[in-house]
Amino acid sequence: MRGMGKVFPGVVALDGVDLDLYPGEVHALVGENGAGKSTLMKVLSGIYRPDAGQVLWDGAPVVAHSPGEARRLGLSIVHQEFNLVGPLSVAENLFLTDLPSSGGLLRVGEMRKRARDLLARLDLALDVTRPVESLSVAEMQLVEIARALASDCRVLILDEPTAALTRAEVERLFDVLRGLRSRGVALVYISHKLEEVFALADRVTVLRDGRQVGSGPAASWTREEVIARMVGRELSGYFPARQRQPGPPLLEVRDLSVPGKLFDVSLTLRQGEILGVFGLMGAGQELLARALFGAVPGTQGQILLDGRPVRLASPAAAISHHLALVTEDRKQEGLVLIDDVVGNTTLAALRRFSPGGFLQRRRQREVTGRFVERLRIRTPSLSQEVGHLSGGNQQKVVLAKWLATEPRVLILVEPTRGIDVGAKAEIYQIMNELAAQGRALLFVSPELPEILGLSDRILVMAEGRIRAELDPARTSQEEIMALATGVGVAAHGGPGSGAPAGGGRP
Amino acid sequence: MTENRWLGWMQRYGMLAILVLLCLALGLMNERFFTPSNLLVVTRQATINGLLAAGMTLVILTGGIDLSVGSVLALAGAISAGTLASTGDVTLAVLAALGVGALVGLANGLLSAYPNLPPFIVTLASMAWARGLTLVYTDGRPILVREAAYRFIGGGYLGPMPMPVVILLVTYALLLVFLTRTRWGRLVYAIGGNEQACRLAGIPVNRVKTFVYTVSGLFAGLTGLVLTARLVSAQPTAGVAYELNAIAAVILGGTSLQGGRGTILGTLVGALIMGVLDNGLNLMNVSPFYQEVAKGLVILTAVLLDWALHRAGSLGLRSRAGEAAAIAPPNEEALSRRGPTP
Amino acid sequence: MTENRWLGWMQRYGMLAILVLLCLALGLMNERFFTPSNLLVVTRQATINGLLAAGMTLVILTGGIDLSVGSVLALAGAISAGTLASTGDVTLAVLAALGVGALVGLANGLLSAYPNLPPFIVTLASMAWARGLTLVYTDGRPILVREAAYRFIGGGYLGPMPMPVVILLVTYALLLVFLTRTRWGRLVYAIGGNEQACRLAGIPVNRVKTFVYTVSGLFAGLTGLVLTARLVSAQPTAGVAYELNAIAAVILGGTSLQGGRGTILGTLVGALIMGVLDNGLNLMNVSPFYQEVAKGLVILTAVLLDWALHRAGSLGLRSRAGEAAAIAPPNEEALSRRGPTP
Amino acid sequence: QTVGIAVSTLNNPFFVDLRDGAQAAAREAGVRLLVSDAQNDPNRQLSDIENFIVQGVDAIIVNPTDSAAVVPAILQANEAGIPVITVDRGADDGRVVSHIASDNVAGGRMAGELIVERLGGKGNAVELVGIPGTSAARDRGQGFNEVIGKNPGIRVVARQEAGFDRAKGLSVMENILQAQPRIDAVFAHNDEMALGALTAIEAAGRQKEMIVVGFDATADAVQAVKEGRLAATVAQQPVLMGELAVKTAIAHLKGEAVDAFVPVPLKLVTR
Ligand SMILES: Nc1ncnc2c1ncn2[C@@H]1O[C@H](COP(=O)(O)OP(=O)(O)OP(=O)(O)O)[C@@H](O)[C@H]1O
Ligand SMILES: Nc1ncnc2c1ncn2[C@@H]1O[C@H](COP(=O)(O)OP(=O)(O)OP(=O)(O)O)[C@@H](O)[C@H]1O
Ligand SMILES: O[C@@H]1[C@H](O)[C@H](O)CO[C@H]1O
Ligand SMILES: [Mg+2]
Ligand SMILES: [Mg+2]
Repeated sequence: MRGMGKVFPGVVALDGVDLDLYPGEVHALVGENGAGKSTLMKVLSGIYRPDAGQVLWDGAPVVAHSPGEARRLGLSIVHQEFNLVGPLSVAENLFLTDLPSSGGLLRVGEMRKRARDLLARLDLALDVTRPVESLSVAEMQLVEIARALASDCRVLILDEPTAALTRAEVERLFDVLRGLRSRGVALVYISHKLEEVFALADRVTVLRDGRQVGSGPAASWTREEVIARMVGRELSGYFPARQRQPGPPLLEVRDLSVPGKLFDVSLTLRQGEILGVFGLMGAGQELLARALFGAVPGTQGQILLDGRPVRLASPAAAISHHLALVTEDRKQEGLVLIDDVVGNTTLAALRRFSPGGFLQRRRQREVTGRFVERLRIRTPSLSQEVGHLSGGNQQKVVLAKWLATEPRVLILVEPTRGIDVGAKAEIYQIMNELAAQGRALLFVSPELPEILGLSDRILVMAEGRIRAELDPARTSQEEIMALATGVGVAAHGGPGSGAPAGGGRP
Repeated sequence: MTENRWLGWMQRYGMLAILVLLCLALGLMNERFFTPSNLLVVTRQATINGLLAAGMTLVILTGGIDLSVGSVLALAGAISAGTLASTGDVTLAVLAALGVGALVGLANGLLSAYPNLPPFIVTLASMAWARGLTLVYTDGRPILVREAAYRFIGGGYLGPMPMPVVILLVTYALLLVFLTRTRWGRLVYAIGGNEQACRLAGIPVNRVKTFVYTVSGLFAGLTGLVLTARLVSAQPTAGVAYELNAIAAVILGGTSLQGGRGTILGTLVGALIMGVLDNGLNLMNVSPFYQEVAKGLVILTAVLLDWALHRAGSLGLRSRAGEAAAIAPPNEEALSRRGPTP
Repeated sequence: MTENRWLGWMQRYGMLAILVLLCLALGLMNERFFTPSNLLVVTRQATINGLLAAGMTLVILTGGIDLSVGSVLALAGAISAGTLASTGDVTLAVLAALGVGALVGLANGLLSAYPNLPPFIVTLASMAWARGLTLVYTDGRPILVREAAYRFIGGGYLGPMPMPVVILLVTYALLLVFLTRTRWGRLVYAIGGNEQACRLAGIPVNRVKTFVYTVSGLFAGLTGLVLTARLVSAQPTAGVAYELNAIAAVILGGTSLQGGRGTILGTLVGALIMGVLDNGLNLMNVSPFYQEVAKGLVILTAVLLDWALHRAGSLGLRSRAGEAAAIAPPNEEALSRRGPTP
Repeated sequence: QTVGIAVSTLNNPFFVDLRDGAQAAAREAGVRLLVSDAQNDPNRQLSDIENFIVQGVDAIIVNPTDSAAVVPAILQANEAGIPVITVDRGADDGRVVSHIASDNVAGGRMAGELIVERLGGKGNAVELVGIPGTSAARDRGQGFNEVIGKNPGIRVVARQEAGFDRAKGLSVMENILQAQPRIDAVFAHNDEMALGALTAIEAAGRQKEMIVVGFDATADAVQAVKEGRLAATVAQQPVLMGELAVKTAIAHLKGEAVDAFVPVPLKLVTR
């Protein structure tokens, strides 16, 4: 790609970017949220028409670039946002482009078999006749990836494929990707998880503000150098130092159950505390979060707030008790994509902005403006439709929406999903501040480092139950994984085998 | 377990159960309801709505709508009868009906797909101009049909089966295969489920959309043919307001107006419920003014019952197996259970 | 820059531009079109559709639909006229119209929100039963209105302005404030944009939904009042098929049937386009058969023009500033530009 | 004994009167009367009559939505051996015991002649047309235009559709009033449109300028004629039609001979 340029109203998304992809090489693309990574890949795959620049394929310029043309050339892409058809089955989604058929008639048996084989490559045993909408986010993510693997491609682009995956799944995915690399496929890998980048990539290109600010062999760079190029400054202290003194219990949960899914979960959340919850895919940690928030009908059990029993029968009730839930799936459950930044940021707290029912639009904009600054949300204006923001910036808007409600108990499910390192540090900082103000945070994440780095205590879940409660200072990633997979250790908070994996790491 | 299975069945076939219930109730209230001749009459009467609703199902599955079917029916019937009157050629007349229908449908499809105009407006416009053309063509007068071969399409029998019923069953059988077993059939669902994703997957979205409107038009033409043959005359005012009944049958049958979810057999059940209701109210000699009231209330009861069945089902299952679709409104749940998965 | 600005304007106010164009064309073809008295006549005629479309806008913004408005109009008008006939109390008669409308709307809303039944079916059922009740109540005959105070609502003037026009303007002004300046107004958009997210944000989705149907019913009642006063009699057949016209005005005005996007002033423009078209065709004495044809074609031309304007706009921008959502259907783009942002 | 009456529509006072007449006669004779309403849809009417046949009624009275489209229904009744009587509109084919009606074409002529006479053979007329494609609109228009055609002094300056509907009659007439500086007479295919037009004319203050003639002689219209606002309305006597239809059916069932055509005279209602 030569001199790629792309402008959206109010934003220069790409400004003269060059990118070379070679067979048998993994090329990592990194940069802050809104740096233009996804845009570059959408231009490459024919979705956006570039305003400047040229795509060369085997040295020859590509004319009439379109998604169809890109596919014909042998390009596959896993988009950052899911592009699955909810009501259709897993198998049908996998082969949507070329449903196996003879004379127009579907070959259902063959399709299902090929689907199972394809999923097996990712170690995923799913009923391929299930509608995709019934899958968990992680399963959807894997189906998206499998779909890109369905066709024999020469170039495979993965735009944050692991945002919703846990480590085991990521490892499996990497095996598959390394296999493709050795078969001469050119890979583009976009991720905010720099460990992954260094584990996989041969070459790294850094984008900042739509410009290429560095490109070279992965081995020649350190993590810090990459970050410095991305954010254009030094980042000090990744996880903020923990100096909290958790206060009295704020939220007590007794025997919370969702029949068949969640069993007798009891926990205590103290003022000024961050409680980390970890579990593998489907272990129920997200369901727990939703159930606490009154979003799961049929939930049984007792919840006490400040020692008094409360009934959280609906999200509205939970919110009125100053709970907030940052959901996992921003597109479906987090945002009104066709509304603007102001509308989304103030949605859950709209009452505060409308005494007597009339909106105080100036205050709405002021407060939104403050969040945009504080969370460094990159948007051309406060009136931009959030659907047009980059994925990471959308995630920040979700966070802003809940912070605007000034919650006492903040439940966060994968709040840093798709967020760049710089912004992650800020979010960690904010979480820390919130805790310091005496609020309580329940923090669900599939990323062990951040769980270990932020939490005061860690709950490990498996099969809908709490398996263990651990002290982050005295445990390790290995121990947590073992507890979560149910291998080996069964005891309670056993002594960690590795070194403490505390805060302060860059 | 048996209870569980029963509930599962009810959820999947809720509207069918309601149809059966409705029939039983009518049978109890009027001994003539279950006579074979009456059942044939009901089915034949449901044919018109059933055929329009069949094409409408495809359109709605893609997330669109076709308001023009009633007018297209009239235009196709008129031109068909006109062709017959001037040429005496039955084959030509049949082709004329189908051709006119498909053509108007094609126009609807092209306009809804390529410039991506709102189908509601495009087909509302067609509803107006096709009705106008019908009036111009017929000069506002019915066109009589004399040929016995043509009349046979509406009034004849194949064995014990009235021709319209035969046509209805063949149509639904074809569509069933199309929707569940063919590539384009699945694409119809896919486009309704997530058009954007389909475009990204390189699916010929515009062609599929054009296709479904063409099919809807074709079926409207076919319906015009059957109706003209049944009435032995083409009526310039035929089919007024039929579009709403067709859409109602589709939705009663469990297809979502958002697209992506629904079944063709559901539509058949929906059309039969509406037909049975009309017939039953007539048989019981409900006064015409109260018939409208009764019809509204019965339709409401049907969807409420269906909803209650699903709810009972999901609650029952929940306490047992623990399904808990959190915040999702109960109805979405209901719909997803009738998903298109083959 | 100027060109750019012009295009931006056209995109935002495309349908308004088309309305102006249509008026200019009609003015050229008939010198009487632009007389003040004719313009008042047009506006007064657009009132009926405009009022129904106003309530419909709220419903459609939440992603719903209300097919019952025509029947509710008739029922409210009949009961209002009946109340007047039996009590002679104009205030009571006015309240009766509004109350009946709001009540039916409330029923629609409760059923669409709480058990989350498909609004298409719920309001289709109401369309049937409300019409039935109207026929029962009136025994199929018009009810005369004698009181001058009541007639004033339909036939009177406030200064130079006909009362219906005054009512129309007040209604739209209120709705404009409601939709752009109040919390619930924003929620109407938000629910249409993403209902699921709203539920999780603790928004009283069901109450807002119930509210919009109630408002739609209330406006249908108001329309019934105005129409009855204007016709100095309540007609049992009043409002048949008005729902389609109301929906058409809403969509012509740029509101998306998917919900979440649209403006109330757009609806006013939509209703005016339809009113001007009817008036113009009458003025030019187009033969009745051809009128339907003309109406269909003009509506089609309008949406095509609107689309072309947006496209030209986005092409212009693209070659200059570079917008190019190749994959996004052009219309979505177009719609997004008319977003709910006040 | 059971008699079924299939009415074309009950959304119109004219047919409600017709039904009332039939019901009164049936009550008097102690006969059970089933009523169906086709809502102007010929297909629905065919279903209605099929349903009557299934129920085994002894006689069927049809007020056809359309003379051609009613034929298959009548043939089915013939096959089932059930006697058929048509009322208001005839049937193009099939065996019918008796036809009871007044002549719509003649009614249109009466209206035309009245207008010619009142205008002294010279002036501008407006015709408000009923739902296009219905027989009433067709026949009344035909009769009216026959007469006007023979009187070159009278020009039809506007011929517009108003759907047999009062609201539409009002707005269409408002528009025509804008377009036409001089109108001497208005003929509406039914009273609903005539009354709607009258409201528009009076609101425009142009009631002195023109006369309005309607059709049907509904209660409202007759009242308006009495008040001198409506020049005339052509009365079809629907109540009488309904009564005669039931009486004829009963007579036939008793084995009495009945006339094949029972004309119901038209009356011009004027002040
Ligand atoms: N369709 C669009 N309309 C308007 N602006 C857009 C559109 N798509 C992207 N942008 C803007 O272009 C810039 C680059 O966005 P892009 O999605 O490429 O970022 P990214 O590097 O992928 O970020 P992230 O890490 O958050 O995914 C952002 O400022 C974004 O707001
Ligand atoms: N709203 C819901 N309705 C029905 N079942 C649900 C719902 N939410 C979760 N579940 C089910 O509960 C189980 C636990 O789900 P949960 O989403 O908590 O898993 P998770 O650990 O967050 O998984 P992932 O990492 O894949 O997101 C899964 O089997 C899931 O299918
Ligand atoms: O004959 C009837 C009436 O006269 C009515 O006014 C309109 O419909 C016609 O068919
Ligand atoms: Mg991105
Ligand atoms: Mg999860």
